[in-house]
Amino acid sequence: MRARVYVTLKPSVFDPQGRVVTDALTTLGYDDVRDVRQGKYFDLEVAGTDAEQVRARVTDMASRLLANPVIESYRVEVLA
Amino acid sequence: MRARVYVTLKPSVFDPQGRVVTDALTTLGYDDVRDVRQGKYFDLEVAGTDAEQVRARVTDMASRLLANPVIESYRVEVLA
Amino acid sequence: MTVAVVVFPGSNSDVDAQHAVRVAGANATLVWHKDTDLGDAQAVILPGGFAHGDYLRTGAIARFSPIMNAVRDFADRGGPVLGICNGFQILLEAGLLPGAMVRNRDIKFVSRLVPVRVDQVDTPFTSACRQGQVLHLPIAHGEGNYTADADTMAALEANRQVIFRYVDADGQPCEAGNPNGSARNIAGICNATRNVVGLMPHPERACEAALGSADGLAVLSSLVHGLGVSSSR
Amino acid sequence: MSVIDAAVLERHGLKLDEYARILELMGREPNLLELGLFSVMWSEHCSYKSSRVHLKTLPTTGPRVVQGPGENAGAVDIGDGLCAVFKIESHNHPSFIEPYQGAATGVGGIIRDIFTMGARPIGLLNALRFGSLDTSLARRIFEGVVAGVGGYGNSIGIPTIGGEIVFDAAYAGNPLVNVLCLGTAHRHDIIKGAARGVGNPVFYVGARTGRDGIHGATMASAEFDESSAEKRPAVQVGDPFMEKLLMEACLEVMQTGALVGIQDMGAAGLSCATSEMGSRGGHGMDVDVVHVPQRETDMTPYDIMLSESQERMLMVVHRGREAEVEAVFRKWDLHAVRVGVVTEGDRLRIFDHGTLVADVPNRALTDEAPVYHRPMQRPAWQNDVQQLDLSTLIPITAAAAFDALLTTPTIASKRWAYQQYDHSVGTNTIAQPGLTAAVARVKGTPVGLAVSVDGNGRYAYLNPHRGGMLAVAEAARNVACTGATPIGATNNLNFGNPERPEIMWQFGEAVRGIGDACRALAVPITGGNVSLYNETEGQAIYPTPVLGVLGLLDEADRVCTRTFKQVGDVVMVLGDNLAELGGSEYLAQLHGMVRGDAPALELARERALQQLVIALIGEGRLQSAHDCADGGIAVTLAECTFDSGGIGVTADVPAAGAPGPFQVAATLFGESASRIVVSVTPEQVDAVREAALASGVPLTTVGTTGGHAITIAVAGQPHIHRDVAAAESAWATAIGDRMRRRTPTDAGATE
Ligand SMILES: Nc1ncnc2c1ncn2[C@@H]1O[C@H](COP(=O)(O)OP(=O)(O)O)[C@@H](O)[C@H]1O
Ligand SMILES: [Mg+2]
Repeated sequence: MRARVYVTLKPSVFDPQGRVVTDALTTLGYDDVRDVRQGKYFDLEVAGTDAEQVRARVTDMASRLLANPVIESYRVEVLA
Repeated sequence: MRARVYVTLKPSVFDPQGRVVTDALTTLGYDDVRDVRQGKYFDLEVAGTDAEQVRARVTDMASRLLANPVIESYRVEVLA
Repeated sequence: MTVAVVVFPGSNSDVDAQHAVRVAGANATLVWHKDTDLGDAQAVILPGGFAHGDYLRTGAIARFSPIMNAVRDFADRGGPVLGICNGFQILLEAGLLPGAMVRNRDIKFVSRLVPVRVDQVDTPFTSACRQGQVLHLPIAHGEGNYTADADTMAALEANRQVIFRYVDADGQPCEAGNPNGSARNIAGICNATRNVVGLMPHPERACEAALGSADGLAVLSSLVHGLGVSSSR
Repeated sequence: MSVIDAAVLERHGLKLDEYARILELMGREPNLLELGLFSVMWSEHCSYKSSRVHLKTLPTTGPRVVQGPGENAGAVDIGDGLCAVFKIESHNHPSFIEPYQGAATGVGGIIRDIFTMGARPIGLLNALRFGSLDTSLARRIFEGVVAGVGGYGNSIGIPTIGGEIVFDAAYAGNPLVNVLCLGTAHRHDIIKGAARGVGNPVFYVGARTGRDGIHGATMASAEFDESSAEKRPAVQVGDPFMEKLLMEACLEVMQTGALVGIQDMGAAGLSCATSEMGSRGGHGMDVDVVHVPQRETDMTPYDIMLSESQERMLMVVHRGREAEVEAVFRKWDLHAVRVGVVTEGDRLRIFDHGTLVADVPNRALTDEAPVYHRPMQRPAWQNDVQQLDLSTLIPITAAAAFDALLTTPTIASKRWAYQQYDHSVGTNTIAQPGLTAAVARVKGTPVGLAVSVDGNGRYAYLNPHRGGMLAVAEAARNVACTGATPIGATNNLNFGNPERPEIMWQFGEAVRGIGDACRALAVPITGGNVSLYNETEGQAIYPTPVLGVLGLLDEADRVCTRTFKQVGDVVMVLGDNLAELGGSEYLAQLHGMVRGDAPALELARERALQQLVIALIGEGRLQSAHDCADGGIAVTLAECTFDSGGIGVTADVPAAGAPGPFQVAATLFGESASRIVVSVTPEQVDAVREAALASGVPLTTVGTTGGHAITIAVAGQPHIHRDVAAAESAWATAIGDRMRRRTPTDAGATE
């Protein structure tokens, strides 16, 4: 099955990449851009057929490795 | 309005990060993971109320700045 | 005395740390990350580099290395542990130090000699320094922008856990002297029991005048002399 | 029915007569895979078919040469049983297509060349050329290339310790990215890329093979045009972490003595590694592609053999010692797999699941590749462009020219770039970047290695022979200014389309110049790289030979730098000021003119100058030494005050050249070669003067250090008076300021 994990910096954490992108967009003339935040995601190909089992498993991976709970939050999606 | 741009490496392009994450998950005992590919996304806060206009605008930003067309592809979502 | 320098896949300052410990007058042995014990080491260094390529997050994968259990036990028993640059990042991911790193303010890698002020001298790695002493140390990192939530930050300050701060030419921890956007100009911190220290600058690269600065020797000498055992070299 | 028609040949970049020759060598028609092997191996990039006859004329021997051209890198003896192993390599075309990855994989490639020889890399240098920084395209490429050079080198932990960067519209559509790697090895540990011993297994290790860069080698040999857009997916992504593991594992495995030979898979990938190792060792090789680790599904033998995936190595192992090799790689979480065997004879045989799919004499791919004596023709415009008539130009005050030159990106501090490079890792970097040529100490010995990369494309355009000589002279002079004696050189020849007789003439002349200078200065060439077809839409770059000269410093920590050390020292110029404005930065930047002849160069005088400076530094008589090059004596004096902690200078330079409205400019900004600005304590003045006299080197005392200003007069007339701090800050921040000033057409800024 395929699953996706979204990882984002918590709102309280400064996002240097988002900031640099915002600035770059503004200088490019996109002055309608108020704010940009950058996140990442992981597309996983996982063995198994039970969506709930895969979700539990991937959530485990996300909490242990893929995201750093000190500064990031995550969300798991099972795609089928 | 809010829009999101997903940026992924084109399928033929090597993703060293995805490989290392796959290996790390395997070492941690998640041997049901076959493959991982990493992508990034940008959450944009854009002035404007017309979804189609915002989409056009963000698509423009994506093709010019947010994605590197040589190795990446992108997808735009307007969230409302 | 012997210092264990842990080698992770992708460490690149392991040999430099070993060399610097020897310059400071002690022994250093390299310990492979898959090993499970630290031998008779009296101190541990987690060196700089790009463990596992820093691909997921700096230090994220390295914290799971088998040796980290031994490092944690060692730290819990009060043993001195120093994380330099990537080593600091690993200590953060492992939860041995509070907080986290994000990308440098301008997202660029920064490599240069910077003034760093020693704010606390009651750690095994600063005991030979003077309070307020300014050391000139190289930094070389893309992700040295230290961050922590407000409570953590308050606790760090209250418990005098901020050990090193970036300063400007006049010794002030101001914006102009901050090379990476780090909160409160933090360059290095310690844990609550003060035996685990992490810092982004590289003292081990500044232990000989020929390299442009010998100020880093103060950090390594603190360790070597603090433990009261001197050279076999 | 043949599958090979004109269209297939064209797609493979093969000419009809080349195909005729393939038929002859094969004795039959090749299949598509075999044609693919010829295509990549006979490309300009791999075969050097246009350049070979010229490169043969270069001096490559000397008492210190341990390994000359022909192996993965050159090596010279540095005493104590040690060698310095070094080579330069270009990644120009890939860096235009994808600046970050192009530059990063260029760094990765040259690092592999060094550790493949059994040497531990200790330093990187980069020579870069971009279009004008006033264009957003150049800024984007510059930003990406610098990030890529740093991204790879920093991660793997090899310090980037020097380089040079030039900005000129001539490189707008075709940037140059040349990277030099320096390593050290015990002489008896040097290992070569040859396959020997029938029955010895052939191992593959490193990254899995994908469809990256297929036809990369042929792409690097073709001009850019609209259709190169289609080749874009052929970009390779570097994995410095993999390379770090490979490097450590390979260096460890070499210590076991179980290896017969090793070669990295760079351009032309597996095709190149298998055929070159075979032909060097005088053996054949059987390889079955089924064993090759693959990243993608449904890869054909053609894909696998031609892929240019990065971070891969091919090794021949002593039979019976496979387990030792496998164990070392396993320790580093790498998987060495047996893909073939060394055979009797001379054939490279490729199998797919046991079925023979290609069978080619490996020498046909390597030594027997075509060699061309391409026609050469001095361009019709050459005489005209060498004529310099200043009478139409409007004079500019020296002070205004001085200010402008200090902030022109080619002259301004390269701090913005090298602050993104880790230069302190390894604890061998003696001088901070920007202060001298790069200097790395060799731990365990007192010695240091000094390296400089230099080459002035404008000079080579105006006078290719002299441009070649000047590149050698400048690089060697920069090395001499540290106190080191030049002992070897590597070169990167960046030129346009060799099928054009004018370009070929530039090439031949430049190589002749390099050879002349290397002989005169006793620096043998131990390796190098040729990059041709550097043109966009028919517009060639300046012919750009880049020389990397390596010098040996007896005592690393006695390195001499460019900066003034204290107030009250006497400032002298060694060498003659011939007031030459031809090809100068002054003319180009302030008058928009690229004309005249390149500066004159008398090799005997150059050699005497370098030997003098090396001797004086060795005797501890100089406080500072700085080569006088871009921007002339005025800029050189200013640079001596920068990074000195604000020590100024008061100088009075004798007027040089013909009187007239441009005499002051020619005196202050002319770029005569063979000059070095030194500072000397008053006590040493007599000794220095006597030594100069004895070696026949002209010496002019021009001033003293002190104060907080740069004050320069010509023949007693004051012309420049600038506060050191203000001038230094303008010089130091000029590039960063331009990078921040983005225009609405900019792109970039993602990782
Ligand atoms: N791309 C670069 N990477 C690292 N160092 C650089 C780079 N470009 C220039 N430098 C450093 O800046 C200094 C000045 O270089 P350059 O202008 O070529 O002067 P010169 O040829 O007179 O030494 C040298 O120390 C050089 O190593
Ligand atoms: Mg130069």
